[in-house]
Amino acid sequence: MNLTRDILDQQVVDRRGQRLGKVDGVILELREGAPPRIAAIEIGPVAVARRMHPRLAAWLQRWLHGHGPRSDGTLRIPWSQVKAIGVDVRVDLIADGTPARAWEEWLRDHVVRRLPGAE
Amino acid sequence: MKKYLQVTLGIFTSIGGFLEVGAIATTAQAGAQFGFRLAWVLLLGTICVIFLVEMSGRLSAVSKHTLQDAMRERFGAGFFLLSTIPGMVVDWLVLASEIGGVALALQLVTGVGYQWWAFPVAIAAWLLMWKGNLGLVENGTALLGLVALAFVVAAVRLHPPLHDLAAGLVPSLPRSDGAGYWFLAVSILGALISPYLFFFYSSGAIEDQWDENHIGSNRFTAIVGMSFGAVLAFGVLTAAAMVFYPRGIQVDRYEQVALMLTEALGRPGLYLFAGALGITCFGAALEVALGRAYVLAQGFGWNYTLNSPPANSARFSLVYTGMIGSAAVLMALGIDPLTLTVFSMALTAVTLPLVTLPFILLMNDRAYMGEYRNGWIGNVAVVGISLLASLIALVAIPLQLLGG
Amino acid sequence: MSQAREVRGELLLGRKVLGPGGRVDARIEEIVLEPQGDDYVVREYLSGPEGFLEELMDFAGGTPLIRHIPFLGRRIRRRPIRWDWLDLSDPERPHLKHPSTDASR
Amino acid sequence: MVRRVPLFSRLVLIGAALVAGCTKSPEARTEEAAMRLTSWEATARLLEEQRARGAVPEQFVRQVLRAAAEAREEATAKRRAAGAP
Repeated sequence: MNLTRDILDQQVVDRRGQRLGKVDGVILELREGAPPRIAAIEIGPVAVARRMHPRLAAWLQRWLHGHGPRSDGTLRIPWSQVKAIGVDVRVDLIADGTPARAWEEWLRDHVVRRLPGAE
Repeated sequence: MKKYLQVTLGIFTSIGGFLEVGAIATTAQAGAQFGFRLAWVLLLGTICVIFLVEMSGRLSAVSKHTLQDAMRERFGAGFFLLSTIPGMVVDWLVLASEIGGVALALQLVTGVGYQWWAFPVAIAAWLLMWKGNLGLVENGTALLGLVALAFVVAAVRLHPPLHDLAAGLVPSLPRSDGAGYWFLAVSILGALISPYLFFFYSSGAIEDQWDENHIGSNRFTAIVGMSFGAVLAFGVLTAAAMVFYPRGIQVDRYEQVALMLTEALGRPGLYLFAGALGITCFGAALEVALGRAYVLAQGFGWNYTLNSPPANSARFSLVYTGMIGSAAVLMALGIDPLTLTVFSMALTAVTLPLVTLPFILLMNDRAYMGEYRNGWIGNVAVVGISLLASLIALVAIPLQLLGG
Repeated sequence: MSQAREVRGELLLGRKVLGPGGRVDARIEEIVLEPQGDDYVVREYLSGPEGFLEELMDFAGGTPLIRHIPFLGRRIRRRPIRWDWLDLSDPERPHLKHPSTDASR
Repeated sequence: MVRRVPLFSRLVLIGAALVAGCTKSPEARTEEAAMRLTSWEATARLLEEQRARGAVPEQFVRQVLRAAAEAREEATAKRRAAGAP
């Protein structure tokens, strides 16, 4: 299995098939005398921005914390909760209420539902 | 057999994405200024679109990834953002042009200025996406879009000299006004090969849950759907070449374009022109707005679907809402729709390589396509199209300054 | 597991690997993983096509027609670097622990 | 890697040269404005023909005439701005 080809940027779906986001980051854990292991995958706009430029990531993080749901939308999923890697990355959790859905839920409650016929 | 009925996705994609404000404007200008001599560009563009549409459908059916999904996953977040941000700006201008097209159609019929129609049109399109579903959007537009056949009827009634039309299918160098000739050629290609068309079509294939069994019907849909659009576009070119070219009329305003249908069809011609312009542009507006919403939702992995209420995919719904709302503002300000159309078609041409080049790699990717990878015909086509697109991108802006 | 150090895998990609004497030796383009118990661990790092354009060049370099053109026809060589040959103590500046990497396989 | 920067700046230079070489001369602009005027005159003639045949509703005729007047005004202004004698 390859990190870029098979994990990074792949679609993450939860136990019920809800789309959580893309794998925006992969956390490797360095160990003494043993090969680095995947500790977690990370979802969130800040992780994407960090790949462009660290300063963009810092700015985005501050902005996201200052607006809307006051969350930067970063969700770290421990590798133990990753159930399958295929077309999608399946994880053993429920998307609702996680930071990855914070903006989705905030926009839904504060904007979309206030418009007529959103349900 | 039922799968072949999915040709409505193709017809809709074609009505909205192939024949829309850009294609009507640029082919009418081409016919008015150069007679049948630019017909070959239309043919070339159609072939390119058929190949690329077939590939985007095949990619989705086999890999279960949409084009934009695959672009993000295969080439990373950097490339995705690099291609998405310029694409979004261009599409926003295209969307404003499409709203302008519908608004102008309403102006032609009512006499009330197009600026006043921008918001009603935007709200109608928004409501259809907000309350409707993909099937309604597809089938409704495909059915109503048949009114665009009026272009073909008009073209036939004007008795075009077929040998001139056939001669125009062979590429030729312009006798005069080279810059204007090539600028129109580039704009026509920009209008026909619209990136949002592929994004939309490949998302439609996922929403309609295509799989390997749809490869045959996908090919059929691509060829039939796009050829249908091409026949309509040839109708526009022919009518313009018959009515405007001999009289030395250049097309600067949409009001002029209507005259080619009233010439051929009399009084109903005006209403048929308004209907065809209005419906194709309305379809295109839906396609552009949805196409971009799909790109962002899939690129960032959000929930997206048109087949359940907007509350289930808030970010997706807000992207198309924001796009269509802000684009309507541009039109309400009273920017000339035809000028904006021609400008945004040339800009589309500049961004083409960002969409065509990835096809080369994606359609040869073993992991995505398995045994359904491109054969040598497909590869020659996609490499050729990409070279053409790169050339177009390089010359579009200089040509715009020189000939636009 | 007291002092577990974390490195962002996505940020290693495209990073230069410094060889002996601080010379750039390669760029990390892919990380190959293998299962180990419940975990996935790094087996090796690959150098290879780095971005979209490089990948496109690589594809072009492999086609029959272009293969014979001297400059264009060069395919990008992927080279594996075994996990324990790469020192990641400063993730910003990964460097090779061994003087020669060509013997890494 | 090293080659890329000069190549890029070369492209920028070529682009700038193209743009500089492509802007229209005043004569070309005058000529273009004249062509637009003739085009709109022809449009008005075609419209008259169709109106006589009853092929176009009055309301639409007014729209086209208004567009023609606007375009004519614009073209005349352009011709003047381009410094036509």
